[in-house]
Amino acid sequence: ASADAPIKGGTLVYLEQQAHTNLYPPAGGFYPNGGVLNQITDKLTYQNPETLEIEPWIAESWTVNADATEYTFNLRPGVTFSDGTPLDANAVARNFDTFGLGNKTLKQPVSEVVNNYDRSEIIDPLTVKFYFKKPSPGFLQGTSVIGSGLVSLKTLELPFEQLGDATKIIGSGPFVVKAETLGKTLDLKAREDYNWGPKKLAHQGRAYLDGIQYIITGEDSVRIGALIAGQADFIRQIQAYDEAQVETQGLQIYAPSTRGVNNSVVFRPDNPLVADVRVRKALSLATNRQEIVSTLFSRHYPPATSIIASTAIGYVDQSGKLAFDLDKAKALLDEAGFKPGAGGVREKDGQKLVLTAYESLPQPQNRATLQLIAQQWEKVGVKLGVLAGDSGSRTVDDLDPLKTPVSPAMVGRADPDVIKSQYYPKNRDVLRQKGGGSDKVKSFVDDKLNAILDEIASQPDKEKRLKAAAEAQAYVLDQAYAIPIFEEPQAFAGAPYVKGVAFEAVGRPSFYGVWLDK
Amino acid sequence: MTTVETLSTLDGPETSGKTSGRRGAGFRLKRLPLGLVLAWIIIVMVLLWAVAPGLFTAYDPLQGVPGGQLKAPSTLHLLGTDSLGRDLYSRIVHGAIHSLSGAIAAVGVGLVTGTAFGLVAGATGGRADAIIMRFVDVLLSIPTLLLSLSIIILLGFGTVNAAIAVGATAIAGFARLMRSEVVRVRRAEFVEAAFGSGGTFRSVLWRHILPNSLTSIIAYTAVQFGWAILQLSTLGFLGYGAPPPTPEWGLLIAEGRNYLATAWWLTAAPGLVVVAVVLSANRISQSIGRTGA
Amino acid sequence: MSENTSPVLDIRDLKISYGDDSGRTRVVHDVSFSVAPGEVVALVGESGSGKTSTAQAVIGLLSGNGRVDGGSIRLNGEEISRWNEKRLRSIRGAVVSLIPQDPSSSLNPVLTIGTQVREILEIHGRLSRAEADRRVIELLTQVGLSQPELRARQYPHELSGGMKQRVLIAIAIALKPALIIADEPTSALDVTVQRRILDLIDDLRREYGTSVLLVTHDLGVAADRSDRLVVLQDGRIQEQGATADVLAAPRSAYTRKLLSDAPSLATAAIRPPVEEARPAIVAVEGLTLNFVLPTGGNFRAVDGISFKVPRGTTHAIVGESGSGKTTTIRTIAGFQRPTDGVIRVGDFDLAALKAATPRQFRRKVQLVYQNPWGSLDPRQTIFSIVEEPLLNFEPLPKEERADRVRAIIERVGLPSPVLTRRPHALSGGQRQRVAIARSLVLEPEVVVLDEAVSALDVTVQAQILALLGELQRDLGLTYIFVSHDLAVVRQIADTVSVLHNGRQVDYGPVAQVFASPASDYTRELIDAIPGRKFPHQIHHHLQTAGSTP
Amino acid sequence: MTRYVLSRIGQALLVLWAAFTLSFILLQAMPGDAVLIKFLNPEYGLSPEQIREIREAYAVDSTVLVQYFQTLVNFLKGDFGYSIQAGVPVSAQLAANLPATLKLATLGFAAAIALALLIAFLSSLSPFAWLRNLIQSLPSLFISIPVFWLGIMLIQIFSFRLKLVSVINPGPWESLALPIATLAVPIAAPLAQILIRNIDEIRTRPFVSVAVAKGATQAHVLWRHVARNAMLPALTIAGVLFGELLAGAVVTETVFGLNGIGGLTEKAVGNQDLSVLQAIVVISAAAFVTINLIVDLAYPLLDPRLRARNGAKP
Ligand SMILES: Nc1ncnc2c1ncn2[C@@H]1O[C@H](COP(=O)(O)OP(=O)(O)OP(=O)(O)O)[C@@H](O)[C@H]1O
Ligand SMILES: Nc1ncnc2c1ncn2[C@@H]1O[C@H](COP(=O)(O)OP(=O)(O)OP(=O)(O)O)[C@@H](O)[C@H]1O
Ligand SMILES: [Mg+2]
Ligand SMILES: [Mg+2]
Repeated sequence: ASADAPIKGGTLVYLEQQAHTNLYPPAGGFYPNGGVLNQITDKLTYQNPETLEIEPWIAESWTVNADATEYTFNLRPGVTFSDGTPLDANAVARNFDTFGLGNKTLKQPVSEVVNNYDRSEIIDPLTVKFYFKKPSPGFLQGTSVIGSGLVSLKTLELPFEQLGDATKIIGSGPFVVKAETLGKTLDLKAREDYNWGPKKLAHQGRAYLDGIQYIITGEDSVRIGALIAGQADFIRQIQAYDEAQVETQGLQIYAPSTRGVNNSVVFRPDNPLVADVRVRKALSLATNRQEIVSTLFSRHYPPATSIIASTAIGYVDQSGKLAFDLDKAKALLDEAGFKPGAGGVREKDGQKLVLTAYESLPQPQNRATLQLIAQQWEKVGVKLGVLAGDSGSRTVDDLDPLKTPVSPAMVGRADPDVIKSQYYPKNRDVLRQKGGGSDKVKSFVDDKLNAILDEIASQPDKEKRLKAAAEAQAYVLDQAYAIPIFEEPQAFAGAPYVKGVAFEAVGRPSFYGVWLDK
Repeated sequence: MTTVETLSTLDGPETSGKTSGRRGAGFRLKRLPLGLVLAWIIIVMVLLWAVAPGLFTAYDPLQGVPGGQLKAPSTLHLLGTDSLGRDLYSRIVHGAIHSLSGAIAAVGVGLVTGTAFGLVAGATGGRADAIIMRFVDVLLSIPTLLLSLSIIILLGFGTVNAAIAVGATAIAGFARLMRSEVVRVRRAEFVEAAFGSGGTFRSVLWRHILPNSLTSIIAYTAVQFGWAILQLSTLGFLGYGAPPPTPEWGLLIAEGRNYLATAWWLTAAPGLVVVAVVLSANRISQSIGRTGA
Repeated sequence: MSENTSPVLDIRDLKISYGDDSGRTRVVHDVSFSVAPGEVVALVGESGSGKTSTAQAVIGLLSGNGRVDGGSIRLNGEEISRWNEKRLRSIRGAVVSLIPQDPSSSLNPVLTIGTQVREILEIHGRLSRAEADRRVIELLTQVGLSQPELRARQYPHELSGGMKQRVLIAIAIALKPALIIADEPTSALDVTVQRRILDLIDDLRREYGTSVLLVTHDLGVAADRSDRLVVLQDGRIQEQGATADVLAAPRSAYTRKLLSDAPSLATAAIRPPVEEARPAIVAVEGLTLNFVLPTGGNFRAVDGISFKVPRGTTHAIVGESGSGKTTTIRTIAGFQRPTDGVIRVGDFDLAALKAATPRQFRRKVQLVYQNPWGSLDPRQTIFSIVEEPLLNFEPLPKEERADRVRAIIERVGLPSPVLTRRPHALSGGQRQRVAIARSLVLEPEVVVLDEAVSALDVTVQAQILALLGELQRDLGLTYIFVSHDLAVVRQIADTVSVLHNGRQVDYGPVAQVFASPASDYTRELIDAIPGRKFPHQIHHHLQTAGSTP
Repeated sequence: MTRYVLSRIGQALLVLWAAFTLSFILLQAMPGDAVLIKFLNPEYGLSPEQIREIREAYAVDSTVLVQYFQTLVNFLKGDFGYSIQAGVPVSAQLAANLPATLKLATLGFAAAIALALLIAFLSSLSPFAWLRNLIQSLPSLFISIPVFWLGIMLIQIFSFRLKLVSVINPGPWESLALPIATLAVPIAAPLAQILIRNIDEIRTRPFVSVAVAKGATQAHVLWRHVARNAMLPALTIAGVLFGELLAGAVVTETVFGLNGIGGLTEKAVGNQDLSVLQAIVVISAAAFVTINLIVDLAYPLLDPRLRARNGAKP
């Protein structure tokens, strides 16, 4: 067969590294969850992964008022959930009511992408309007993300703890869940009557594939081995060091960018050791991101030039602030009062400059990355201990700046809101500010930063918003709150006969247009 | 831990002594089995690695050479380098101290606690015996891995804590073996004879019961030593091992396995070292078991 | 036996050696003898003289490291010493069969008696299943087992030692072999049972005309039961000939020594009666002891026993296995609380002893066990074994302790170098001397000996008995001596209690009990003492032996 | 006899309860809790406010004692609760995982026994000393190999290099071949050691000579007389081996990506999914006490000597 005539049929065997946990759509940020939700749910809008423009999907058109507090969507007619119920204004309204407000009785949490939500209003069966308490300029993009997949009312009625069962998730997507073996396999089959893919896509109608089989395969070596041995068609999480091996076998590597905050290490300035901006700057200067990328990663992992990816909206090149200069780093540390002590570790008033960080399991080769950073910092007399704790200790210690002055961090989302998500005390609060998620923080607050972040999230004017985003990037790096390392892709590998693989804007695969050329 | 009963059957019925007396212990030294010699050589060598790693390698086990990563074995790097450009051979040599001390600590925990339990249970009998042995049953009935993982989580990650966690799961085995030994020895006539010549409970326990119960325990300890190395490496495999960049063997195997497609020696080499050490420990324990009794 | 019949078994210049890591050791040297049809040939000699090895070679059962180095073994005229396993299998059980030494461990504990008897029939494939079952019952009846159908369904542990030995005999005669090798067939059994089993073998031999190679270390048994004797020492034949001739006129010094050491053959000079006036140091009255069984209920092991032991004399307790001998003396030694009855040892009233006092009591009464191997801690040196009782009591200076240990070791006739050795480096007799030394180091008044010589060779046994006699004379010790061997009792005891099923069926001075036993049971015991076939020859020999140094 | 059985059952229940309680204490003492672990995960991007609300909804902060009795009562009622991490009822997880593990464990155990018997018999029947030594050193070798390493190597060799079996989408038997081998090897090793030692010991027993003297062949003696007696003591370690079996299952399931109790345990420990862990502890403790009970009660059936303790000697 030739590339121009897609072949229908066949089942794609997809090896996933981890089992999905919970398929409540806002939980789609977890890659395994998103990888499933992206096939079985549709979104109101479609973010073009190339242009990052928002395009129609279930919503044929929409209007936003000037201060971005009211959004009106006109829905496409004839869309149904796989249980036969209509995907109409009521369904959309209930979905966003839940995502925006949560549901305490059902223990459903609020979605991270919906800020300042107030209420919904059903104008007519195909028109729905959302009201916000404050401007929410990121909402439109928020309707396109993986966390905003639309599910049937029946699914919404289920308590949160039952949403790990994929067979209970009823969406309107091109695939439906056929069978599931908890924690092991998931079988999807194509929906024959699917006819409401994003308008601007070349492919319309039902999916080419008859089905997709997800198999949870935790071992890296088994996933790669199986792909090479022809036992699987497509795999997620392939490490940079295996890329060469995979490519020489004639297989295809996919590394879509996640377009959000770069893979970085951040500081918790509440910890006195890193409270001094000179110390943080020095450590930033001591970090050789080029060496990290060339040692551990590949061409799919571009060195960072700002705190967000170069493909992200609002990106401004900050390479000037990201120099590598050991001498300057030492000078700054001297200046800050940390003098070389016994064993080569710098100290001030008897306090040794010894920092610790927990490795982050979902990030690629994070353990090796942190160890390499530790090696680099050691050259300026700073010790970084890398911990591999259990999730409990990690979660608890991570709240305490004294225990974790340094932490790896990254998040993917193709909207400037992502910067606020990452740094704002009421959101992820990676810097651990007072009044944020941790009651262990004693004093650190950066009102200036928070003001900029507020501006990003609520400035309805696009130009001003992008300016705020640029300001945030510069400010974070001036304060050396974060040391961005590289732009993180999601790495997949597929057999050569797997055609038409597409990814949504932050790197979750979409198998709607995939076909098997064999 | 499954070797408990093996060892206690090993010196089962008292050999009548008639024939064994006639054949002296002298000739035992004449023909040392080759395997045993090899086992001792391996253990001694590994012990030397632990004590003086600098004698065996000049490379830094922690600081890698960026750009020199994932090199295949060569004369320069006997076993190649890992993803950070660290010499694998050097990491194995320097890892000996961590793995061995971990295993020793683990066995120590099991040995001390377990034998104390077993001794008290076997020597006092009655209610104390019943309570202790039921407790041992409880330890056995909780899946070992769950037990050790929980303990690690509780105590925090680290070589010592992992050792304690492994040791905790070994307690039951030691306790069972010790108790059965003590009960066996208690039945021996020489124990009654000791009481008969006016010995107090404590003096008999100390002079006769303990020393005579120890042969199997020592053999078992050697087996457990190998077992502990394996357990520690399994913990490393599951992500509960020593914190990086400690070159602990289990961690080396566990981390190396990710590179199986590109650099298989990263997991094969430490794997073979562990196999060799555990095999040697087993071989030595067998020889202890045989000469004991 | 007529001269012209060719022998069933003919052994010429047999050489056997065992290999181990250090090389091969020859244990049987140029042994030659033959067994005629229907004849019983006894192979006698001390432990380790090569009796078993010789017998095993005949049936091809030498253990893995054993080898026939030379000579010939002819069975019914055929040379079998070079046969392969397969050919040997065809004669095992069918032409030669075996009655093993220890009945209790010679039957597979997890198979029924019937199965094990039938097995030999099946292996040689002669009979159908139903026929085999019938034959099994027949055989069991033939060896004198009551209720053969029941026995066939039972497991070995449900049978007594004597019954088990009968089963083994049934297996041995199942295929009417030409030769039966009986390796110490009765040494693990009580005298009374022993006699019945030997009678049975005799009867069956007469009935089938089977020859028997009887291996034994007991000259008494050999004397009673064999037509011809072969005396082995260190793997060499010392003497062979018709039993009566050998006993009457032993040619080798070794044979003479064996004869003099065998208690069953010694018509020993009965010890002079003890004068009535002597005060009793041990007095037992109405001693009763119940064991609480794990299943609930009681088992009365000792039932109303009473006796008195005057100071400086020896009281023997005899009876078959399980009659309560050990239980009685363990109670006297304070290891068990009597259920009822009074025990007085010197000034101590055992019933009144409180928890703390037994330790003082221990200085007075010491126990010597049957098995010297088991009663010595294998990890201690002989010195610390003997020293230990001293440590338990008043602290003595180190020097003095060492002196006392050395003195007592010398006293029991051990060379001083043994002090630094451990029990495994001693012979059985030496070990028993150590045990005796340990019991004497505290200078007790009463020594209780539980079958203290039963595990020993006749020769060694004679030495230990002599030692005990000597110690009693010199130290004024009082012995309570447990034995199942009446011949020994006759030799060394002043008074005797005969136990049967926990009851005392006879009690009195030895001479009186032996001359006119009060119970049938005692009479049966006395009659069962082997070596009565040729009493006068032996008597005669003993007198000559006594005069030759 | 009934009294004995009843008291044994009583003890078993006691052990069960103690295991439940001990594990409860152990799990409670761990830092953090399932809700924290799940919802503080940055993937959810929840605000501190929301997390506080969720904690209230799950009532994770009620007192330990209340939680203990609640869990205990629920367990007695047969209600295992919900897995916080996986978002499904624990019973559903068990239903999905228990049969798989049971199958793996049973087959693995059977394979281990077969392998152990094979090793033991071959070693005792082998005519050459060097061969015997070789076979006898197999168990030591088996014990020395890390299980996960063995599993990974088996996959690499048999699936990816030799392409004999497929690990992805295998047939029903194909899927079990390698995991069973992985599980069986470390279990077979101690069994084989015990068997070899017992066989050597039993062969010196006089009844074996008697059997040979009957004219039986070596194989007949080995099978009819030696094997059964040698196997009996091995039975007593079944209970201990059971623990090994579960531990082995964790690793095997992780390596082969099989679903089962083992993998479930590992994930649940990581996430401190208490309800799941409690259920696992209770199930495995129940299995442990049951197996030991069965062994204890079955032993007399297999060994006639233990049948009638009170049977008087005739
Ligand atoms: N398997 C063996 N390996 C090495 N030496 C052996 C073996 N079996 C017997 N011997 C030695 O051979 C010699 C003769 O032993 P054998 O068993 O024939 O003596 P025995 O006269 O039957 O003694 P007992 O009266 O104690 O049964 C002894 O020195 C014994 O130690
Ligand atoms: N601890 C015990 N519990 C129950 N019954 C026992 C116990 N010890 C001994 N018996 C029983 O008491 C009886 C007498 O035993 P004892 O050991 O005194 O006999 P014995 O005459 O010394 O026999 P042997 O000559 O075999 O040593 C036997 O039937 C025995 O089974
Ligand atoms: Mg013999
Ligand atoms: Mg006795």
